[in-house]
Amino acid sequence: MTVQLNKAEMQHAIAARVAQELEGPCIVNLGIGIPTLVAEYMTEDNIYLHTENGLLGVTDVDDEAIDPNLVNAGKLPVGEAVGASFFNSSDSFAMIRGGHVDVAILGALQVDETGVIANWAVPGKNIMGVGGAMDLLVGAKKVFVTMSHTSKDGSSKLLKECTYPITSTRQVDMIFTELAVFKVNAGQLKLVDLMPGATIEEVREKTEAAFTE
Amino acid sequence: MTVQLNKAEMQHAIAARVAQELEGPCIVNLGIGIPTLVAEYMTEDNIYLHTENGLLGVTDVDDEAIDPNLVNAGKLPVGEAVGASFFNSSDSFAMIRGGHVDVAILGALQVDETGVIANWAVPGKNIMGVGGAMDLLVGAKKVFVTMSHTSKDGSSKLLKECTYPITSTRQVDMIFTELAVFKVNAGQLKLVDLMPGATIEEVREKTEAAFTE
Amino acid sequence: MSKIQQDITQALKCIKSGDTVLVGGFGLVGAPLTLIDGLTERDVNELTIVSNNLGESGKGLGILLNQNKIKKGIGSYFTSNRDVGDKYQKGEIELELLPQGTLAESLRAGGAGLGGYYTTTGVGTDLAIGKEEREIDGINYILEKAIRADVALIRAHKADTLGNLVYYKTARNFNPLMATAAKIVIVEVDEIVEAGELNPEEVVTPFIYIDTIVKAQQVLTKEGVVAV
Amino acid sequence: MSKIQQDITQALKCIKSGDTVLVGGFGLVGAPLTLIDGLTERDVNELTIVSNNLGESGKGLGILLNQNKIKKGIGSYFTSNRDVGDKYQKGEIELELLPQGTLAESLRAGGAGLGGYYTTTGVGTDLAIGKEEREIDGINYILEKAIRADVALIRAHKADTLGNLVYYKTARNFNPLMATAAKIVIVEVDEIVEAGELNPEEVVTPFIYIDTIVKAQQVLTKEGVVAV
Repeated sequence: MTVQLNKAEMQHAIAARVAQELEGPCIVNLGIGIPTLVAEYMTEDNIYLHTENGLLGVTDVDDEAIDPNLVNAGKLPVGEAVGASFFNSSDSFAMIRGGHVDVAILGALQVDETGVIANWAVPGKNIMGVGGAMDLLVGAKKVFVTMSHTSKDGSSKLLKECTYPITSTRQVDMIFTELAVFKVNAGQLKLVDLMPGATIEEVREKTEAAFTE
Repeated sequence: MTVQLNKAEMQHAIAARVAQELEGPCIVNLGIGIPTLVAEYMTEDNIYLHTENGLLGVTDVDDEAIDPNLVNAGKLPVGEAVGASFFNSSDSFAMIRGGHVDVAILGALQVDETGVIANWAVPGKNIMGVGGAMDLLVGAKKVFVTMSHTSKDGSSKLLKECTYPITSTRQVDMIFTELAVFKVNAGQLKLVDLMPGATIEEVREKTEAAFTE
Repeated sequence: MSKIQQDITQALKCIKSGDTVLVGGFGLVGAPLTLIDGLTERDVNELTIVSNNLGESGKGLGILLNQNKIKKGIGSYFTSNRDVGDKYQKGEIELELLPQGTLAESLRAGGAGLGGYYTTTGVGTDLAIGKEEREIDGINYILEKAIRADVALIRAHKADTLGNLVYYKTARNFNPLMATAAKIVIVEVDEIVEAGELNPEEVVTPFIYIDTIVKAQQVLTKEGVVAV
Repeated sequence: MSKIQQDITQALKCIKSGDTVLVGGFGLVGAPLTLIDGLTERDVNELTIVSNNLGESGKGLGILLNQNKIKKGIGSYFTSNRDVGDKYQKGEIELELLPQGTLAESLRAGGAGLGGYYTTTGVGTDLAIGKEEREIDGINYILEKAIRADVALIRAHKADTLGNLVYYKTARNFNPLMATAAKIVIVEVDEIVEAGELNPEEVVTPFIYIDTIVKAQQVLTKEGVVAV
């Protein structure tokens, strides 16, 4: 029987698994949510974090050192690494769009079976925020997606086709959920790893998208 | 009888006359040649000089203080004013094109009777350099042109139409020669001043372009 | 004539009803809190506000929103203020949502005298609807237009008396771009120093862009926004 | 792996025949003199060189020109080297002349992942021939394309060991732009310092852009170029 993880544990398990795929030297941009947790599990010391609000060299910060004017894209307090630099928003997105960020790790609402994601809008709700998601998707050399495998109602978030508005026509490179890890090759999902406690049957059952094993 | 000035004296006379038209606070970009001399005659202390190779706050420099890495667009050594700033070439031309430079003072090969100038190429010769001339013409709020009234062969440089390739379709604001000062209003030249020693007859004789007096 | 202005109301006098106003900041970080506060006290409306966010509910630009002074918002992330969504549903505000990088780049293009530019961001998405698509050297781009405004309200760390600016950490964000893209630029700073005190190599915004300098009267701290 | 390379030839090994190479500098000011010198010793040809000038007669890029290694030059002011004109007349080199601001902006666009942009510069002139003209909000613009390259050779004042760069006075010019617009970027500097020694607020080129750092062996002085 599968050990049931609570939500936070699941998120940490995903983040830890993503961290294994990061090999330095590289520049990584972390989205809001699970991606932010990845920083806690990175072991190599030549991975540098970029945040699109204008800092290369993001680190953790101790509570007593919090500076309200030093935040990440999620508006959470951060610190600055040795060798960090600050820049304006257009220079920051020039880095992203120009292909100078190696990996973007993003959350998603849905992924289709070609690796296209939807992560910025829900039909019927006001379309109110997109932030840097579209820029990261077109610009980062690799895009990793983290998300829970299913919605609250149990339906798969890996779909034949996204029903929410897509964020980019670009196919992501890897998808990480609490059940499985997929690589996207030539527009096809390939299961490359089962997460601890998950079974292939469970993944098959909870995945609408076609994938190879 | 007109006192005959030598070439250098003529150039200085033109530069001194241009300087009278500059009223601070303003940002001025000086082209190569006669325009560079204008700096010697500026009396107001809130006129700041911009050079397109990346410096706002250009000043004269004493021989002993010459720094080979501190030059103007003519590659001549300059100094830096109190409150100066350095920037890269795209930021510098963003200032120019974006309308943030008040006055550009340029040399010209020809001016037509609507105030359009030619100053970057001579037909039949290799077209080899344009530099910042086209950017300054489209971007500066006002453009002043300085030149000798006639070519070496005595022919007018104020023409009905330019025979050399134009630098921009934009009409300049004022034209300064060793004989006269013209303003351009609604695409028509108006003589606003005679230079010392010049007569209206001489200006008429040496000016092919139509102008009002 | 000095650019330094003690009176916030006087500094903001140039803003008229119907104006397009750029407002710096990423959330509260780097936002010109004093100037925004001053703007809420001015009797102007029908404003188009260009800012990454429209404040938070009842805070900053959120007050201006609730005063019904904003006709249109242009930004990348209005989610931070739920009132924006409510007003939008009621048809009380127009919104133009842009990817954050496009917002930044369009402001830069505006300041740099460009008409527009071709970007990959947004191609094939709902945010590209109505925008020209074009292939250049085998890559698909969409055309985005430059943004220019009547007035910019920005925040910097230090100004010298001429108006040269330096910023502080991630409070830099959109401020240097907005400084270039408006006819009149008003900056709020922590500190005003003499001309010559800022290193010419380190000036981020040359004084050429700045019209009016005010001292910040409201500052973001760990404990939130406080008056100084 | 350290980005610092002692051996100039080794640093330049990545350049192949047929490559497009960006070369920083405004005349000799801010030009990577050591790297240019190294390039003249490499057996590569059919190069496209993007640089404001192609050196002076028999100096810097002028040597490369006389070695017939340059297939095409893209720049704004070739007048400084009369050999360029001679070669052009003989049909031995292609030239693309761009306004200086357009050269700078196209490099920035290349680094920023843009396809092109609409500029007012050059509208209605011979340099607009063959370029798309377009009216946007009542103003005429022409379309200019982004420039991207295989390799950039640039010069900075200081690098830290990570590759963060600061520049010196007007030797900055095109260098920070070229740093963003090539697949491989090699920088030549006066001084290499430890990471952490450059103030994060003052870094002009973040290390993300830099692949290889070499110490300058040739420096521009009042007396001309000297070996150090």
